[in-house]
Amino acid sequence: MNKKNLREEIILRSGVNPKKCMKCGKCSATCPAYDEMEYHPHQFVNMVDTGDIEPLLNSDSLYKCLTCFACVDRCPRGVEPAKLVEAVRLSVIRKQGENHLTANDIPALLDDETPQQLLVSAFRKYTK
Amino acid sequence: MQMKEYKPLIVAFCCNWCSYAGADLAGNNRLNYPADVKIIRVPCSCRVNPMFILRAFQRGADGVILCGCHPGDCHYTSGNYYTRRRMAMLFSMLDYLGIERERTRVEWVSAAEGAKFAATMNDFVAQVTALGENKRLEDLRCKR
Amino acid sequence: MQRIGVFVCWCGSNIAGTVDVKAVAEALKAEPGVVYSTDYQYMCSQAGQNLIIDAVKEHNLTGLVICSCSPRMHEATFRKTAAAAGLNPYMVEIANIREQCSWVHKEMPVGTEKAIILGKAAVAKVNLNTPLTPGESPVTKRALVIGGGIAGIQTALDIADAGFPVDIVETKPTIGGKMAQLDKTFPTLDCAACILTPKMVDVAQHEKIRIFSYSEVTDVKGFVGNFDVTIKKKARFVDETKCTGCGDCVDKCPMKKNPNEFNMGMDNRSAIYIPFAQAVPKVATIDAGACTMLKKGKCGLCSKVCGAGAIDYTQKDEFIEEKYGAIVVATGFNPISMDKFDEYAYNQSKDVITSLEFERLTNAAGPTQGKLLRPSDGKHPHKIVFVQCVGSRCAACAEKGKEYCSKICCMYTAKHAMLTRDKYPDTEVYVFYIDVRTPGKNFDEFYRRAVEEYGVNYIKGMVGKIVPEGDVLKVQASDLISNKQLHIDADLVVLAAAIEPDKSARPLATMLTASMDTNDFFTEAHPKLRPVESPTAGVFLSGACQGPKDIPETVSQAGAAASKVIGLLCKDKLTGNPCIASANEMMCNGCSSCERVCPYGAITYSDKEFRMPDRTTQIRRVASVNPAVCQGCGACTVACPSGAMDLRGFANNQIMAEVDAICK
Amino acid sequence: MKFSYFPGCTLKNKAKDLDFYARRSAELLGAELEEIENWQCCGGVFTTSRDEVATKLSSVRALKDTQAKGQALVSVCSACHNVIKQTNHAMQTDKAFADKVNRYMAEESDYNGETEVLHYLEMLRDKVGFDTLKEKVVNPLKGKKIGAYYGCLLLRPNTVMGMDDPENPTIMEDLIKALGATPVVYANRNECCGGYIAVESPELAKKRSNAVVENAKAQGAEMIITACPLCKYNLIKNGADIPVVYFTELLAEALGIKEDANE
Amino acid sequence: MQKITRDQLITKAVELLSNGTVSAVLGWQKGEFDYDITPAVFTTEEEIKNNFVYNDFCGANFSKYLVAKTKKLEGKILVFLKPCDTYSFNQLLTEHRFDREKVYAVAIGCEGMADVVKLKNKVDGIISIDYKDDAMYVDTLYDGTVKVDYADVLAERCINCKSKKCVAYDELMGEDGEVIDSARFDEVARLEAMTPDERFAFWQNELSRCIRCNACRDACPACTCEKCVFDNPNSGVENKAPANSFEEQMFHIIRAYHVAGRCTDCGECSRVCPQNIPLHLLNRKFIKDINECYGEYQAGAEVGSRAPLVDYTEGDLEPGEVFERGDNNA
Repeated sequence: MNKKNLREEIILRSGVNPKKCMKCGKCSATCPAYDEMEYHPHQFVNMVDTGDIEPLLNSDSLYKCLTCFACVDRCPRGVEPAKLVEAVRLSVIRKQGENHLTANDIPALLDDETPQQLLVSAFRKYTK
Repeated sequence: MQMKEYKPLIVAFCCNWCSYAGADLAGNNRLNYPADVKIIRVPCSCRVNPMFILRAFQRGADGVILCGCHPGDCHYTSGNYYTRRRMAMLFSMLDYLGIERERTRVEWVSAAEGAKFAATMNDFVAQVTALGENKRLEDLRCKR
Repeated sequence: MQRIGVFVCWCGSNIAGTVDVKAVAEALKAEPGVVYSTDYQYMCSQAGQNLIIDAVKEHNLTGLVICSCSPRMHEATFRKTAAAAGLNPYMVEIANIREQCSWVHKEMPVGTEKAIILGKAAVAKVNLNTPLTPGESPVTKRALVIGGGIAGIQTALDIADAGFPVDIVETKPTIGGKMAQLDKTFPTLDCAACILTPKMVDVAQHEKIRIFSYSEVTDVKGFVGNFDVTIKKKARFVDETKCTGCGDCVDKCPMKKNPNEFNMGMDNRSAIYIPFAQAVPKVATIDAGACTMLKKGKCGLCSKVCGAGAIDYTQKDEFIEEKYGAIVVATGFNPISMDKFDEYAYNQSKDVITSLEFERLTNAAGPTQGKLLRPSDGKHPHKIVFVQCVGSRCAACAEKGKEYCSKICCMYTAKHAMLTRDKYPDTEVYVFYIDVRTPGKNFDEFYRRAVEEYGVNYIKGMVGKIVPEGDVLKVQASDLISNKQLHIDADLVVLAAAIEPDKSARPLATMLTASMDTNDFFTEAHPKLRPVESPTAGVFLSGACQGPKDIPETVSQAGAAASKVIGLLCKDKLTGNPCIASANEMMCNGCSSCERVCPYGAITYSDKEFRMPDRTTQIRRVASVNPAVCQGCGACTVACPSGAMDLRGFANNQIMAEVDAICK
Repeated sequence: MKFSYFPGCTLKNKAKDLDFYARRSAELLGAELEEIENWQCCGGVFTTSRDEVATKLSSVRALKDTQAKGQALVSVCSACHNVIKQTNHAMQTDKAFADKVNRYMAEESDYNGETEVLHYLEMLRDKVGFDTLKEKVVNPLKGKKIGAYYGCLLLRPNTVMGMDDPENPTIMEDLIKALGATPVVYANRNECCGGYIAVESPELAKKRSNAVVENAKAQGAEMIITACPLCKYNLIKNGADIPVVYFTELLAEALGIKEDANE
Repeated sequence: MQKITRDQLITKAVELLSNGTVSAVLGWQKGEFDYDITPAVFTTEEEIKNNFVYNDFCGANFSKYLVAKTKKLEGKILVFLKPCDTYSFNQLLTEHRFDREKVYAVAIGCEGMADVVKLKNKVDGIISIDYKDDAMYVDTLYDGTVKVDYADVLAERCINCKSKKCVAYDELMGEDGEVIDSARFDEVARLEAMTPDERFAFWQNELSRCIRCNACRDACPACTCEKCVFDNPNSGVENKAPANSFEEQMFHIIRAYHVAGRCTDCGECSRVCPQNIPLHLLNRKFIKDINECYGEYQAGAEVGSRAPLVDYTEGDLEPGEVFERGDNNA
C-alpha cells in the first residue's frame, strides 16, 4: 500500500481529521503513557497528517496507548488522537502473524486476582 | 439544410453586493463564460420575486439562475435566508409541475469569487444547453 | 414618454476591442424613447461628461443610459453628471458592457450582440425610472452610551467635548468597568487607575454628561436620529443626590460577609458598599439580597449613621424615558467560567486562579494590598505557572470554550510574568503557550523583554492536567520543542481565561435590532470599512462588545465611534438612500408579512381611513416604511402578496421590463 | 422499575462482589434487574475504528434484546458500560457503520441506537434518586473519608458517555454523601489506572496506579471506591495501602445487607 | 348527515340576534336547487326562519366574508364556523384582516360535507333531497327517489379531513374533535413519484381546462388582497384572461405561491372550481414541502404564528437540495 493510500485509510477508519490540529500539545501534556512512548500523541497526529506513517508502524508506541481518552476529551480542537493511534495499530495487527499478544504469553501474566477483563481487553487491543 | 447551433437564453439575477461584484471580478480577471448569460442587477437576492422568474420563462428564457451572498454574509443580514426558502419552494413546485429542474438554480457567489462566478455560469449554460429549448414554460406569442 | 440619451463608452480598447461600439449606439437608437445615441472614447473623462451634459441640454433628454463599465465603478460619477446637467440623478441607468461583456467574451459579434441586449434592458428600465429624492428626518442631538467601561467613558467624553449631551448607562454601581480592576497596563506598565480615574472624574464633572449608574436599558424604539429609550434605574436604596460617599455606613454595616465582586470574590464587602475608593459616582449602594433591613426589616444601622440622611429603604426602581439621536454600545466583556476546565482544578484549589483574579492579587487596592500571596494559605508563591488559551481557540465543544482567539491574554500574561519577576526575583515563572501573539506597537519587544531580561520561562506546549496534592499543584504539561512531558510542582497557577461578550449584550441587540455573530459579539456594518458602525443605522460599537480588544484598541475604537456619532449629530436632517421600499396604501392588506421579513424594523402599521368608491369610509390597517430606517433590500416586496410593497429604483415593473428586454 | 441487566464476564468471576451487591441493593431499592439472556462478553474495550464491526456485535445484540423488552439497559462494570454505550452511540450517529452492522445481523428490523443505556450509578441517581436512597440507608457510614475513583471508562469520551462533567464529576461523591460518608475530592480521580497496559508494561500500570492512590491519600481519603474490576486490580496489585472496594459493597453496607458474596 | 341541525342553528342565531349580541348573521340560504347553497347575511328573525338552511351541502367557508362584512357593519356579526373554517378564521386574524371584536364566532362540529359533483354523477334530474340518518334520499325527475349513501358523496377534502378540532370560537356547538392524521398528502406523493413527463402531462391536462373564472381566487380565504396582482396593471403580471397554457400555469403557480405558508388547506379552491381542477394539490404540495423542509406547520392552528416563508433558520436546506429529499423521481 502506498503512502497516500495508507494515510487515507487511517483517516477514514479513525474518522479523525488531523488537519484540525493546531499543534498545542495538550494531548501529549495529558497523556498518562507519555514517558513510555517513542512517538507521542501530538506526533501521531502530525505524522499521520504528513503521511510519515512508516516509523509509527514499526514503533512500540502503538501498544502503549491506554485508550483512556484523556487526549480525546481535552483536545481543544476535537482531533481525537487516541482514535488515530488505534487506526494505525490496526494497520499492523491486521496483517498475518503480526499479533502483539499470543495465548502462549498469558500464563506468565496471570496471578490469582487477574480479572477476565484484563485479558479480554488486552487481546482486543493487541490481536486480531 | 444546416441546423443552427442552439444557444440558450439565460437570465442571471445577481445581488449588488456580492454576486454582481463577483461577476465584475470575473470580468476583471478576464474569465470567459458564454455570452448567453445576461445579468440583471438587484439590490439583494431577496428582491427577486418568483414572478420575475416565471416572466423570464414566459418570455423565452431557457434557464434562470439567481446569485446572492453566501448565507450569513448578506449585506442586509438576512435577505438571502428568505431567498433560500422562497426559491426552494418555488423550484420544488416547478418540478412538481413537470418542468425540468435543471433550468433553475441558486448559487451563492461572494464578491471575491470571480472564478466561481465564471465556473458556475459555464456549468449552468452547459446544463441548460443539454436540455435544449424551454418548451414547457414558453409563451408562443413572445418567442423570439 | 421619456427622452432618452444613450452613451456608449469605448473605455479605450477595453470595450471597443470586443464590442462594436458604433453598432451598439446605432442599434439602440431604434429603442422606444431613445432620441439620441452616441459613443465616445472615455465617457467618464471630463470631456465625456461634458458631452453628456451638452447632449442633455441640446436634446432635452429626461433619462440617460450609459453603456460602460460596472455601475459599481462609475454609477456615482454619472449620477453627478446627470445632476450637473439638471436631471434627477436617479434618471441614469448603466449597462455594464465591460466587466460583464467585453472582458468575458472574445469574439466581436458575440460581444456586440450581448452589449446591444444589455443596452436595451437599460433603456427599458430607464423608460420606467422616476425622479427620486432622498427622504429627510430630524435628529435628536443627544447620544446614549450603553456601558461605562473605558470604551463607554472615552466615547462619551469625545462626544461631549464636541458639544453634544451624552448619557451613560452602566449596570454596576460605578463606571470604570474592567480597566478599573486592572493593576498595570501593557506595554508601558503605567498604572491603570492612574490613567483611568482622571477620565472617570472628567466624566463625572462634564456638564454635557449624565451618568445613570446601577441602571439598564429596558426598551428601545424608533430609528436613527430618533430613538426612544427606556432606562431602568434600579433601586440602590441610597439617594444619590444626598450621599457624600463618606463611607460611614459601610464601616457600620454588620453584614460584612458578602463576596466582593470588585475583587473577584477573593475578599468580602458589607451589604451597603462603595465598590472602590475612586468609584464614580461615589455613592453607596445597598445589596438588597444581603441587607437584613430590606430582607427582614431589622437593623437600620446605616440610616442611623448617615449624616446626610441619604438612606432610603423605600426606594423603588425608576423608569426614565429619553430621546436620543445615536446609540453607542459599549457593553464590554467578561472572562468565561472555568467550570468546564477542571482538568486545571480551578474548582478544586484556591491557588488556581484566573488572570483577572491575579490582577486583583497584585493590585495595591486588592484583597492582599498588592502583596502576591496565595489565596489558600497567604504564603508567598515561589513557583508560578501561567496557562495560556484556556477556553480560547477551542473548537471542540461549544459549551466548553470559544473558537476565537481572545487576543489580550498573551500580552497581559507577559505583563504578569514580568511584574512578578520584577517584584519577586526569587520566583520561578513558567508560561505555557500555543503561540505568542503580539501584533501591536511595542508588543513583541515587551514579550521579549519578559523572556530575555526578566527570565520568564516560556514553554511551547499546553498544560494537560493539574493535580492539587498537599500544598502543591502538580502541573503536567508538554514541552513541544524538547519533546518532553514536564512535571512542575507549582505554588500558584494562573489561567488565561477566554473572554466573552457581557451577557447583557444579547437582549440589548434584540432591542436595538442590531445583529450579532454566533459568539454574541456585535456585528459591524463592514468588517473593514465600517468597523465601528452596526448594520442598524444610528447604532455604533465601541470596545470589546464587537470583538476581543486591548485598551489602546478599545480607546481608538471608542474615539472612532464618537466621531461617527458626532458626524451624525452635527446634521440637522438626515438624508437617506432614496432607493427604498414604499407601500401603496390602496393595495395594502395590512397582513404584516413585510414587517416580519424586514431586517431593520423599518415597517410599521397604522389604521387609516379610506374613502370608498361608494362614498363610504373604511378604516384599514396599512403599512408604512420609515425612509430613515429602510436600507432597500427588497425582502418585503416579495413577501407582499398583493404587490402593494415596491422598491424605488428597482421596482417590479422596472425589473420585469429588463427581463422582457433581455428575453425579447 | 425494571431494567435489562448486562453483568459482564468479570462480574461472573473475579468481581462477584460488584455484581452480587449491585443486585441485592437494586432489589432493596425497588429496581428489578433482569439479566439479559445469552449475553456475550462486551470485549472489554471499545474499538474506536469505524471499520471494526464484529467486535461490536455482542453489544448490539444486548441492546437489541433490551429494545425488544422496551426497557433501559443497565450495567455496573465501567468497561461493559463504556463499550455498550459507545457502540450504541455509533449505531445512532454513524449511518454507514449502522448499515454494515444491520446487514450483518440480518434481522427483521434494523437497530439504530434506540435503547437507553445507563450505568448503575446513573440508575441510582436518575431513576431511583439519591434522596430515596438516602431514606433507605440504615447504616450510615458516618466519618468515613472516601475517595471516589472514576478512572477513564465512566466519563470519557464525554460527548458519548455524558454521565457527568468529565473533569469535575460529582455522581460518586453524591452517592458517598447519600450513604452518610464524606467524599474526598482529588484531581487524579478521573485519571487512568493503567488499564490493560498491565499486560504490556506492568511498570507503567504501577506508576499510574500509584499516582491515583497517592493523590487520594494526600487529599485525605481513607478508602477508595470504584466501579471497575480492572481499576481495583491495578490499584491493589500495585500496592495500595488503603482499602479499595467496589462502590456496590459500600452501598450494600449502608443499606444493611452486606454479607459474603462468595457464599 | 350533520349532527348539528338547522333548527339548532336557527335557535342560536335568533337568540343572539334578539338579545343584541349580534346585529347580523352570516349563514347559508338555498339557491336555485336544493344542493345549490349560497352564503347570505340575515338581519331579522323572519329572514332567518324563512331562508336559513343547513345541510350537507353547506360547505362554504365563511371566514373570508368577515373581511368585508366587519368593515361595513355596526355591531357584531354572527358567523358559524366548521372546524376547517376555524383555521382560516385564525389565519385571517394573524394577518389582521378583520376586527375580532366585531365577530361572534360559533364553532360547529362537522361530519364532512357532500360533493355536488359526486352526487350529480350518481343521479340525474335532482328535484329535492331528504337527509335521513342512514342516507340521503334524492327525489329525481326520471328515477323517482334514489337512496345515496353519505359516504359515496363525501367531498375529497372531507375524506382527507385534517382536523375536526375547532381552534377558534366564542361558543362551541356539538362536540370538539381532534386533529386527524390524514392521508391528505398521498395524492401529492403519488404525483411526486411520477416522471417529470408524466407530471407535466397530468398538469397540462388539468390546467388546460382552466377558464380563468377566478372562482378559486374569489373563494379562497387566503386570497383577500385589496387588489390582486393579476388585476393590477402596474404589477407587470396583469392578466385577466389567459391567452395560452403558460398563463394558466403562471396564474396557478403564483396563486399557490402567494398563499404558501398561509393556506390552511380548507379546500375551497377545488370545491368551487367549475372545471373540477384539483387545485388543492398545488397548495398541498407547498404544505408538504414546508412540513418536510422547515418542520410541521399548520397555518391557522394558532393566531400570531410566523408563516414559514416569512421566517428562516441559518441551517435551512439549499434550493438545490430540495430535490434530494427522499426518492423524488428525477
